[in-house]
Amino acid sequence: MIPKEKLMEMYEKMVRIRRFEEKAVELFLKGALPGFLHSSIGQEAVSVGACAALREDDYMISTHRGHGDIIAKGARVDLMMAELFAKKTGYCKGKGGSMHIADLDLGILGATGIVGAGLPIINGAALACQLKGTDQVSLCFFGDGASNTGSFHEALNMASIWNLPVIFVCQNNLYAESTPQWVHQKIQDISVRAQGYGIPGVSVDGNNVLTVYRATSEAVERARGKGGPTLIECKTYRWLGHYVGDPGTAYRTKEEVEQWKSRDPVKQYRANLLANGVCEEKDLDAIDRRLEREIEEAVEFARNSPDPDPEDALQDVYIGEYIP
Amino acid sequence: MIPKEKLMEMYEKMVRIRRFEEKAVELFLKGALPGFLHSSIGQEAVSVGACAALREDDYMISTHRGHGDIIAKGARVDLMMAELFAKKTGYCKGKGGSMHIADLDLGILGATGIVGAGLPIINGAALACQLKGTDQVSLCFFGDGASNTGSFHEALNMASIWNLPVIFVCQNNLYAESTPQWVHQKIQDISVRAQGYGIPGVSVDGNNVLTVYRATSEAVERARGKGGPTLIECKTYRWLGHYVGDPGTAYRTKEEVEQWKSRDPVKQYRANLLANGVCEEKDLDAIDRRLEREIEEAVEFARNSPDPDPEDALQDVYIGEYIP
Amino acid sequence: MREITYREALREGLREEMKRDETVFLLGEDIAEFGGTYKVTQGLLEEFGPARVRNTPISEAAIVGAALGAALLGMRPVAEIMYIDFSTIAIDQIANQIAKVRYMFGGKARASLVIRTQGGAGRSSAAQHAQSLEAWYSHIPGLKVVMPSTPYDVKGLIKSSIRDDNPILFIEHKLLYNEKGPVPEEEYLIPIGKADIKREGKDVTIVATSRMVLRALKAAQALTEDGVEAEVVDPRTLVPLDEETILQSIKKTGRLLIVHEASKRCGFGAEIAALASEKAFYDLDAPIKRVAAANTPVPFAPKMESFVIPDERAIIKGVRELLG
Amino acid sequence: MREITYREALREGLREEMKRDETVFLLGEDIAEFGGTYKVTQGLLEEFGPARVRNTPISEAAIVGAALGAALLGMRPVAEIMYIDFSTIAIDQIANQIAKVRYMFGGKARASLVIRTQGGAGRSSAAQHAQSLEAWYSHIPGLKVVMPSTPYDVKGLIKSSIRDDNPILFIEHKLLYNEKGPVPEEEYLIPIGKADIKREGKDVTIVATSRMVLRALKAAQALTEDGVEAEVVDPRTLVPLDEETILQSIKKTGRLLIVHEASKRCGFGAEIAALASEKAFYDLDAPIKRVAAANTPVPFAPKMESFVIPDERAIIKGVRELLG
Ligand SMILES: Cc1ncc(C[n+]2csc(CCOP(=O)(O)OP(=O)(O)O)c2C)c(N)n1
Ligand SMILES: Cc1ncc(C[n+]2csc(CCOP(=O)(O)OP(=O)(O)O)c2C)c(N)n1
Ligand SMILES: [Mg+2]
Ligand SMILES: [Mg+2]
Repeated sequence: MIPKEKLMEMYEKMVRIRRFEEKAVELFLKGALPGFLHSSIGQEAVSVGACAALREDDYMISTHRGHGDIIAKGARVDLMMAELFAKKTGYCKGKGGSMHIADLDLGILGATGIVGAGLPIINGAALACQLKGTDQVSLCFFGDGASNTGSFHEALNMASIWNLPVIFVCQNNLYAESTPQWVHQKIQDISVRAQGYGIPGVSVDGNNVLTVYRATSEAVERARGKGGPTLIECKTYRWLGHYVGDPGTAYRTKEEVEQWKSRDPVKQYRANLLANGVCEEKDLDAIDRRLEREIEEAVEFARNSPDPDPEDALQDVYIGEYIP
Repeated sequence: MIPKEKLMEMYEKMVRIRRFEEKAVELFLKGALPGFLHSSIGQEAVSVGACAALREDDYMISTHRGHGDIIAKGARVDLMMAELFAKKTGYCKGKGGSMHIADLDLGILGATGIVGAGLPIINGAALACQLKGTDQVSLCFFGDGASNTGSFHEALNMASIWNLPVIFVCQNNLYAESTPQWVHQKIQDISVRAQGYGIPGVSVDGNNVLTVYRATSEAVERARGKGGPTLIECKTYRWLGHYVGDPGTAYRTKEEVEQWKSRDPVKQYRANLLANGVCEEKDLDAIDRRLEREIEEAVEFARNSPDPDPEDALQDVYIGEYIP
Repeated sequence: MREITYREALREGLREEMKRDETVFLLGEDIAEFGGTYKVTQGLLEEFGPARVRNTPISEAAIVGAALGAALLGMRPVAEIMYIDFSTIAIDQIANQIAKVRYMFGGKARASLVIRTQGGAGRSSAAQHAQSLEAWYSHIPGLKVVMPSTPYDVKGLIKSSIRDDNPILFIEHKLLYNEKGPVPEEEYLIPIGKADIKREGKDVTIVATSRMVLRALKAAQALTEDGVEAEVVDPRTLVPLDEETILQSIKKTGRLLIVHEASKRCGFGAEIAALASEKAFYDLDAPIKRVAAANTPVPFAPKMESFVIPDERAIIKGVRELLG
Repeated sequence: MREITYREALREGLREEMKRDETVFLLGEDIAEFGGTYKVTQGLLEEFGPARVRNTPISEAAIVGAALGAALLGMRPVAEIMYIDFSTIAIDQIANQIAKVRYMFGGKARASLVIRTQGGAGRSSAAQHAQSLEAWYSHIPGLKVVMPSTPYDVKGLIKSSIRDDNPILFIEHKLLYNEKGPVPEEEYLIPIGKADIKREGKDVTIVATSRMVLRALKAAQALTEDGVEAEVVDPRTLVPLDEETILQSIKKTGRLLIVHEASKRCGFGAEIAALASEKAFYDLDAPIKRVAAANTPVPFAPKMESFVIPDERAIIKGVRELLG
């Protein structure tokens, strides 16, 4: 039995992600945000279900499509929004932007813009915990496209042979940019690749937050108990294009998109909570309203924050002085 | 039924490899050869069994431990020996040495010193044949250690999704340099990795040349018939150290080495030919003697060949002129 | 003459060569239906079909390796690496295999292929999507490096690159694709290894590459108000480098300013400075000056990004210092 | 003072730091029982156990990525890449992740790690095992690059590198391991960023790196017969570079010769030449000269290899030309 508090927290996080992402898209389309933006709308159940299985002192690493993951691990939306706005108060002081948000105090080891590059790094975090003798686990998100990178293979093999406390969570949204899964790999269930490393692998419905939570919890338990790594594939869908600006229509049918939208992970979970009598509609509405405000305030904070000074660009290259 | 001629040719090739390698080791230990030398003694059945399943116009790519593979595909030992001696008459005019022998006319696309790097390249050869509409197939040798490289993964996935006419032949000699297989990967049968790409995979006794031949022939037939790639793991053993100079004792027991030597692929095959009445002892002895001579002549050729001119170093960087 | 964009000119060049030579084919991530992230290959799938316009998995090493294998069999592949930042994943294939096969094999192999990629900052794409790595590739013997700055050049040079028998790294710039310029209807080629004097002048030589050529031209225009006539030399190809044209210009002006977008330390500008200090020492009337990006990763925030990347003002300031 | 080899000095440095700081650990291919291909880590497994002296699969990206992940959690890993030629496989992790995390994350991450590797020619190891790629890494802001030439320097610098809070590429030379030199018994550190004048002189400045320092010293000795007193400056660390010491020396001598083993084009020598042509222009009495490897892959044959790699004669000839 999952305690009510936990159930409600998951709902809250899913809605926080949805609202954050919607707002970010809106702002981007208005030209308020520089750079690119990869929306994770539609994938909330994976981010939240997986991170809900972690402790605050566990580690997580994310991807170019990372806002959802990062919020799920506890990141502050005001500092995130400020980063999207390229402000000095942002998580990365405006140096990283959407693709590189980190909060090491929350165990968020950042996000990388290089597809697949997070997998080798997460092993190091897990190794550090193993060497220090803690029972912390480390989790890595990555996409279906990333599962074809050399990094995926090298990292899963290393994790398996060193029995590292890692959970590899594949967010299979069926596309790598414009390339459908069947064009980039012959297998359907990415979890079968686990067999090549002698580790457990499982494929689950990535639009059901509780399913993801349960699968991840099992993997976390195994990892904490020195049982080694697990590969979890969560089948899900991104509603929008690869990045804001790509309508996502050149390579997907309207029907496909609509069909997946009808399986909205947030709505489904809301219905589930009500159907199971976990709470009442008004409780959820209250959360919705609170988050609406929270996101507005985050935008406010971001807008009112100062830009970085141009010369700040020369800081943080090294610990110590800039090397001219 | 394999025709006698073919059976005898396989024997001849195995002995050619064995004699070539023994001679090379001897010469290296005497200080006659520059660079390093990776001996393939003990692995003859893989090289010969796999290449015997190919046509002359099929393609093959090899590794740092490539002499056996290259001889099996038909390379001339005199030009090889001259290359080992760094002579102008060598396969690579003394520019490549032991690790980089190629003979494009024989479909030998060379050997690479970077572990795993041959796998992506073989796909390109296979793709070229596919695009040209020929029925040629392409074969890539690599080691157990190489099966942990990112290149292995990217290449097998690409071959599978493009249905390329490729045969991936893993020479699992149980060690990657000093590292035993169980230290570098958790799985025992490397062929299980084929499942991660939705292609056939098989593990066979790599010390039995006919077993390797049959497994490869099946894969070749599939590839020629547009049935796509196959992963074949051949379990074998290198008798000597990783390179000449490494006694190979720091990480292996004497017993293990002796046990594998008792399963000498050349001796076993010889016994097999005699037991099955394919030929008589004297036929094989005649081959042995002929090859002894051939190798001596190769050494002679190499020794009597001129060194390259120092300035030759500036040629062959480009097609066209050296760019200073 | 008609004016078209850099993107269109490039696409025309690709299309013409694909029509002209059946062995030319394209491979890369999202280049087919999607037309590539920067839409260079849009429409080519429809025209040439999926065999010759190939979407790949996210497997840069496998992409480039496949190009090499195909080239060894006589094809002329054009591989696209979406961002030069991702070429890091294929760099073993590029620098250790492609650049070296011909040499290692003693002049027998032909690695006639083009790797198209794009670099540069200015879109707030942050540290992993905005690098300028041309100096790396220029350091590796066996490669040629082409870096066109105008629609006219990009078309003429892509055509020559595809026909060249040597491997070529062809570096576009993400902010040049929309730039327009005159491009003849009739066919033309631009020789690899010939610099272009984009503007004649007598007071100072500005050697600039890629997008910086445009900025140098604007700066040169602005400098006329000081009565300064700057000569702007665009090497167009870094390897081979047209030393003659650069040295002649220095002879005329006595002053050298080098502008590029890569980090200053060990950028290509260092090579040009070295060239001048070796071969034009007695022609120089003042110290050489490099105007290049700061030695920092590329920051996300537009204000910081424009601070680290050279702009017209920095070029003008540099020239004034040189003349001062 | 006692004399020990470069290899022993390096091992002592590693051992002392491992004793001093529990967070220091080693990982790499064949570094445990085998002691590393060049035997640097021999005996450390026995002393520190398999948790801190870790054999890895052949997975360079995973090795370096794991080092980064562990460093983010406060460890101080020392990763060994067997040959700098293989660093190409990890270069996304090195250049895009390790070098940039701190910056991208707005100064929050600490990537305190050392990547030990070795380069250089002279053993007939051919094109893929003999490169000198220091210029590549020096081009990437966020990394420090250390290249020690003597037993004394290698020990003092490995200790400082391990203690440095920034990521360091530590480049050894395969032909220096057996070189002997004085090394104090008592502990000492060498600051990162401080050049060493290996020989004082007044007629010409020779800036040389790694093994070329030894050759420059021999050349300087031979030049005394011409009555020429050459000053030999060893930068020891390329990033940060001790510009002051180099510029002071040029001020004294008025002449600059640069010697390195990397290919000349875009080698680190270009950066030193550029530095001098920018900041020491008025101190120079003659053109700058670079003595570096030819722009070819490294050939196998000893005669060709010694032709392309600078030797004493080339250095002496260079100096005579400069003075002539
Ligand atoms: C190594 C590398 N290659 C290519 C890209 C360009 N790119 C960015 S995201 C992406 C698709 C990633 O697909 P997937 O892993 O499925 O993640 P998703 O975007 O679907 O979340 C690509 C090709 C990149 N960032 N890094
Ligand atoms: C990418 C890369 N990493 C490391 C090496 C060094 N090295 C050469 S051979 C070898 C072991 C290869 O093992 P395996 O693939 O099993 O082939 P085997 O030597 O057993 O034939 C290693 C580590 C290399 N050449 N390339
Ligand atoms: Mg995806
Ligand atoms: Mg092996």
